[in-house]
Amino acid sequence: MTPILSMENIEKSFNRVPVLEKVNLTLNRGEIVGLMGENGAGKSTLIKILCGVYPKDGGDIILDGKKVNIKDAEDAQKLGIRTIYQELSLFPTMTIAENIFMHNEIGYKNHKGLIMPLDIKGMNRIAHKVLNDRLSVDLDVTRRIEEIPLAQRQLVEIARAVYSDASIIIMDEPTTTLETKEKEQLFKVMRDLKAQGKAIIFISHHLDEVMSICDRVVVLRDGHNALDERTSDINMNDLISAMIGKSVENQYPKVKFELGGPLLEIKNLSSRKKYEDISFTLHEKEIIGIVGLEGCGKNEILRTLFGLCPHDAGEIVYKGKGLRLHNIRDAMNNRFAFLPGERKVEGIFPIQSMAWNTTIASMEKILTNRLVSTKKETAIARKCVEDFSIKVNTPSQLISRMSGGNQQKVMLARWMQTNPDILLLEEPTRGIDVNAKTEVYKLITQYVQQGKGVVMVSSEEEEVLGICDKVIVVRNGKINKVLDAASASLEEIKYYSVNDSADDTEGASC
Amino acid sequence: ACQTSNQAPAADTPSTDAPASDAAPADDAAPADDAAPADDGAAESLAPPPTTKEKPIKIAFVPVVMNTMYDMVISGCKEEIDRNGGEEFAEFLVQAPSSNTSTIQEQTNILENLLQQDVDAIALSTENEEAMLPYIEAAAEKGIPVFLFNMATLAPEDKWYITSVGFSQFDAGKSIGEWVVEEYGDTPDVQIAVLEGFPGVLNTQRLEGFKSALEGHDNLQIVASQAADWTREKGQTVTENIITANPDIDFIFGMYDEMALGAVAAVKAKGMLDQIKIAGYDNTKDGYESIKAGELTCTVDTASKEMGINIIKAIKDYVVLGKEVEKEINSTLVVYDQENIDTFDVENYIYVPREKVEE
Amino acid sequence: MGNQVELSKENKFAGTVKKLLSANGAGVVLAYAVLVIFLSIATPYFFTLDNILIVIRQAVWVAIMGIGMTFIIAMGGIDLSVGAILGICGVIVAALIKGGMNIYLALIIALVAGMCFGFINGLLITKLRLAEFIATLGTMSILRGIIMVYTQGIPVYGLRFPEFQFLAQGFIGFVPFPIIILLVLLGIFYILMYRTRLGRYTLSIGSNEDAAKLVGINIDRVKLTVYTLTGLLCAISGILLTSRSEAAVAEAGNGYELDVIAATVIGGTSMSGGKANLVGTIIGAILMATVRNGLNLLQVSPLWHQVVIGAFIIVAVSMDTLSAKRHSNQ
Amino acid sequence: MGNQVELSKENKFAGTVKKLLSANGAGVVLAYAVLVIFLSIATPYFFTLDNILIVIRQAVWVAIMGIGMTFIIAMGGIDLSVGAILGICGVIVAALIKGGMNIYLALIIALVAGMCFGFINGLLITKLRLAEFIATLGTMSILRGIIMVYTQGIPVYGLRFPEFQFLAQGFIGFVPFPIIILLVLLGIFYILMYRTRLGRYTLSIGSNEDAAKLVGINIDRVKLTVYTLTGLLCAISGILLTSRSEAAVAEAGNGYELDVIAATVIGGTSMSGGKANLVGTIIGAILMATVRNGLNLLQVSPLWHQVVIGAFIIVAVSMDTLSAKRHSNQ
Ligand SMILES: Nc1ncnc2c1ncn2[C@@H]1O[C@H](COP(=O)(O)OP(=O)(O)OP(=O)(O)O)[C@@H](O)[C@H]1O
Ligand SMILES: Nc1ncnc2c1ncn2[C@@H]1O[C@H](COP(=O)(O)OP(=O)(O)OP(=O)(O)O)[C@@H](O)[C@H]1O
Ligand SMILES: [Mg+2]
Ligand SMILES: [Mg+2]
Repeated sequence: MTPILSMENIEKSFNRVPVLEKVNLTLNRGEIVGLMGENGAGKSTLIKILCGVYPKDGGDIILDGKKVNIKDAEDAQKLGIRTIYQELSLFPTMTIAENIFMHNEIGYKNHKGLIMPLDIKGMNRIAHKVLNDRLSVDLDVTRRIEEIPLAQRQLVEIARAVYSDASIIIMDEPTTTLETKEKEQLFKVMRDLKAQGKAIIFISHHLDEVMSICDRVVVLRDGHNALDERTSDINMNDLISAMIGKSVENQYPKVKFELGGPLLEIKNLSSRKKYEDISFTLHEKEIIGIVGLEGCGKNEILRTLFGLCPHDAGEIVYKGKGLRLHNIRDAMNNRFAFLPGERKVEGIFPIQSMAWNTTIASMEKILTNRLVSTKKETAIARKCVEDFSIKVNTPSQLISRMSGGNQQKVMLARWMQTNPDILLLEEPTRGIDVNAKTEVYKLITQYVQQGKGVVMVSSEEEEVLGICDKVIVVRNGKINKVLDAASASLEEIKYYSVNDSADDTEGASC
Repeated sequence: ACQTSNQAPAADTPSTDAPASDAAPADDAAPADDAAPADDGAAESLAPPPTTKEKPIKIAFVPVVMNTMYDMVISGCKEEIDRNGGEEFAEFLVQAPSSNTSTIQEQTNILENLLQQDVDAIALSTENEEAMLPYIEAAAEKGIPVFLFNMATLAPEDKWYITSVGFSQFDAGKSIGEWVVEEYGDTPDVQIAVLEGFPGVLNTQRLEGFKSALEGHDNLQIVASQAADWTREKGQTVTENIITANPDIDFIFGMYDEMALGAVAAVKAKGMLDQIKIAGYDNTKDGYESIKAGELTCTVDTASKEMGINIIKAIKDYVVLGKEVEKEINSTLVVYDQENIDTFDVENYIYVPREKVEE
Repeated sequence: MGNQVELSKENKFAGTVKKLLSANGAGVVLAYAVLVIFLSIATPYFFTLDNILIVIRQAVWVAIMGIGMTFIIAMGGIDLSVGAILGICGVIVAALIKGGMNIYLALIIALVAGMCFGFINGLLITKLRLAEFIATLGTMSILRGIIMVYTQGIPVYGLRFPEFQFLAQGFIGFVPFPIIILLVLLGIFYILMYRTRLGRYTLSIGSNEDAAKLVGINIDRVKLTVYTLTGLLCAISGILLTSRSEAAVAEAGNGYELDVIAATVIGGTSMSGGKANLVGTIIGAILMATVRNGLNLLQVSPLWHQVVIGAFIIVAVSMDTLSAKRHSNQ
Repeated sequence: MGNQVELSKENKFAGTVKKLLSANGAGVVLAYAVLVIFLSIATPYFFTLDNILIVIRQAVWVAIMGIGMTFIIAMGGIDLSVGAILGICGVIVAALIKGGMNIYLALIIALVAGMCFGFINGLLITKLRLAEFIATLGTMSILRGIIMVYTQGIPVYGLRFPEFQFLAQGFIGFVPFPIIILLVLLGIFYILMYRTRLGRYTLSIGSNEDAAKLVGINIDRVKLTVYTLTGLLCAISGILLTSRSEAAVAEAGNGYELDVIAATVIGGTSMSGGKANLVGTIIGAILMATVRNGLNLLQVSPLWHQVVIGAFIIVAVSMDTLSAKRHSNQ
């Protein structure tokens, strides 16, 4: 049987820097292939070539045994290729249903022209059905994207790819913002699609996900093929060493410090409709993780601490003094730092350089006599490149030309530069590869050691358990359970995310 | 790029476009392309007949735009109304387009709105009478007499207006030309530059008039003719450029005082004021003072205030006294230079309340 | 409007008033209501059927171009050349009719010409990748220049043909014919905007152009179509304006671009793209005409008109913003 | 420019020409070069020191406002009121001096007034959250109206005071004083743009406003500052223009907004924000003045001027886009 897709000897370079060198990738009907590699290995570039976003410099793309020439996204779509991009590509002012059916509309007549009358009711109905039946979420499909949280946006993006007649579906890190439950839904959908004979390319930095869902895995390393094996024939260590050339012993280098005094005390904080009666204390040298299902209010709690969401009751006490957080500057003046979850929308300055992006939040560090010193700027940027093992040609490279994971590292570096006393993180390691994650955890650990505190929201329970001291499980806007990370288990987190702790006694008795 | 512009110069020039003033240089020479004198149409006039309305009457005054020149016309109107008894004689409504929009469309809107109200007479100045014909006609049909003023041309089809008050743009341009002929006589090789406004009837007539006077004098040569958009600033810029290309220029005609004053500034900056003579048009207040200061050489007074007085006189005759009026009423044109500038009455620039005169 | 309809499903139980106030473009309705009440009290001439129809008819030219501008602004663009296209199409139809051509043929040629000019805008924007503002500023200047070169500033007049006059001066029953044209166009473009791919793609480009490209929408084609249609609408406006005054003047539609944009934004279409309110645009155009009508009826000194209109634009748009803000803050 | 400096480090070995052609705003240099060569051949009067200085001086007013516009456009905004602020500040300074006030005091008051008008723009944009286009369209209309109301369309003239005349008419050596003012302002604002917080924050906002907010940039403060500074620059232009013609005319600066925006975009500052090219803006302004100078020198019929200028804008901007495209495609 000929493979549905085969990419042969693909080459690509940007500004004469080679990014892909003679890369091969094949894909069969009814197969899920994992595409893995370090940040900047070339994964996104490879699939963007397949989707017509970038032209390739060399090599062939063969679909169903026929060589094809994909000039733009429209071509790719006509050839039955649908993609979930690493950076979300939704239409914020449009409704969920409109997004799901974008460029795939249903009309009363079936023609391709711009003027075809649309069956709006029908599309709303189907959109709801797709989300409900296949992804098990019940959303009002007439809401606009800008009104729904990040994880739901990711689901919409998935639904868009799922609801199409595409024969090849590409998913570039679709799981980064999904909670366990939604991830499982996604995997179920992927298996369904596979059963229908569709082929999927799945990119993720989570080895376990790849090992469990994929039939085969292709590893890229520095733009070369490093491995192409059936998942049943290899183990995680093989994968890791193919990716980075060595093995990682301890993914979570947690060091438990003696906690210092209370740094930040949250007392009975409430915000209408979002969360209520939240109380906890962050100590010096402590890392607190907040987890919970999507929409439980965890992000709003974190954003309140940065002055981004107003709260209408309760108190925030910082270093013994009451704190009023009306806006971001109140928070920043108190040396709070906040890493937003949606990198592309809220994080990067796309047409500015990596150095610029690194130093923008801490400009006083690069000023000499109130004037910007390019020297200082470059020095800081270079140091960050080292510390965070960022892959970039020069600090003057535009950040939008860096890979997703490397952009994320720049975001982290940006905030570490501000020497914050309190670090508020949303999905801190979103899209960062296995190896670099360990580096990041080490940096965070070193940082709290100096008597600072971290509050993070993450959809990765392993990560939370691995590096936090305390895990707060939020459910329906209330603290449902506080767990000690050292003794808690993944199951406990999952359990308290969906069940009220008040039911504990019953639960235990059964 | 991009001229949007609005109000132009005072003299009747509405900016972007050119308006108009009256037409008909009746007597001599072919005027510009279409300044058709409408005299002979009088017989078949479709204008509403003269009336003998009770005072006070309601007069709507619709200029092309609000500017210095129309301001002087308004002064003339008001003074004449004063003479006739002020508010007991007439209520005087001024409605002009605001800038920024096309004056034609705004004026048609204004006319449409006016036809809704009970006015007794409309005094209208417009850049393009042709585009207003349906409204002038509608007014006539409603029995509201329309008095045109300051029109550069009159459409031959226009049988609905009562009279056209103003002056001849062609003659005014010509009078400057005549001044030049007299001044330079047979001096050989006199180089002349012209600062034009935006293209349009107004521009064409002034220029044609000017040129007609130079005809037959081969020593007087127009070596440059460039648009300066009716404004002082452009007048200055364009003059700088013209002098660069024509360093031996002797005479500059700015077809509106503002442009001429721009030319004065440019020439003065070059220190060439004693070499180059500059003529303006309209005798604006600033132009007048520049002549007194010995900088601007001459200008033609277009007697805007007299126009206003003539408008009210015509309205009074037609609407109140029930008399027919001439189809065309022109004010007198005088060219002022250093020699006769002192004879000009500066009261002409401002509104001076007048004593009531008994008829 | 499309959004409003859909929003209403969301909070089915919220009071109608709140819904209205929170909706995109609600400010314009509010501003219009306040203005109408004020003018009705202030002058007896205002609230008569005659005057209302006159005002609407005065708004027609801007409203028709506003339909196109709504598409363009919703797509994240802008078009400064609408007034110039109106002007040149008016001159074209007048010159052809005057030259003895069959009126209907002349109309068709003018409409096609309008589409061509719009198409050229589209080409500059999609093929040369010029910023909309600059591309259309350039065409505005060129077209205005061409009008000048052709007419020498002298109007083309004398178009007293009943069929042609009827277009802008005719009535069907007591309703002026141009208002009927406006309503028909609104109907067609309403469907285009909210019920066809074209509208969706227009909004999607305004909402997130990169994403639109990634999902395979042929952005250039959509932009070309929208600019071409806008050219067509400008041509219609130009023809109507010529028919109204039975003459085509060189400066017709000068400065209209700003009125059209103001009407569109007052109507609730956001300059940042991705949202459109076609009905709002029409109300916005009527609102602007009403302000001018009111200034005339109230005998406000012409010197003050610009001040009032400028202030009015700011107030009308802020009403919208403020009501939207209140909505989003709660 | 900031970007250029950095780019050059990146590919140190690339040839200078290629670098130049690929840089943001290179088109303007190319366009200018072509134009200068053409005019030098076409007319002997063009390439003389005198004429070059005259042209630059003619560009000064637009160039100075262009400095402010570069900040605003780089911030993702637009300002249609620059011409009106210029006009009103000119009237203010003229009226005060005419009224007998000390010249320097009058200058200061006019400058402060310019800043206030800019500040008001900023307030409308930040506090009422109006779209820049609409807010500044409103203030443009209001300010123009106020000028009309105040002057009744009559120029304020007769400002024959040597100190005041010197501002626009004076020379230092053979260099006209306004050119010196322009260079000083360029120097100051160059440093502001590329070397200070304000510049970085301006570009950050233009690049991604949401992200700018989250890194703690006080967006309202930056916008207020930029609009206020632009107001100041317009006031300087207004004062110079008044000094030049020794009179303040009601319609001074009318339509300048479009020239200023065109100069800025021709100079390589992108309308989509995040990039600025101050030097390019100055060259853009000179380019526009050169085209007009050339039209005069070559005795081109006034009817054709608008066509030529419109076409020129399109060509100049496309050169930039095309060279940028070639660069990014490789
Ligand atoms: N548009 C571009 N211009 C220049 N360089 C680019 C561009 N896009 C990507 N690169 C470079 O290509 C390399 C591969 O990037 P790519 O996005 O394919 O990595 P990736 O494997 O998807 O990484 P990640 O896991 O971080 O998403 C990176 O080093 C990046 O700097
Ligand atoms: N967070 C900010 N957001 C916006 N603008 C800022 C911010 N911080 C500084 N600026 C701008 O940069 C200028 C220089 O800042 P800098 O801190 O060097 O000076 P400063 O006199 O200490 O000002 P401040 O005390 O307000 O920070 C400030 O005056 C202000 O205009
Ligand atoms: Mg990637
Ligand atoms: Mg400081």
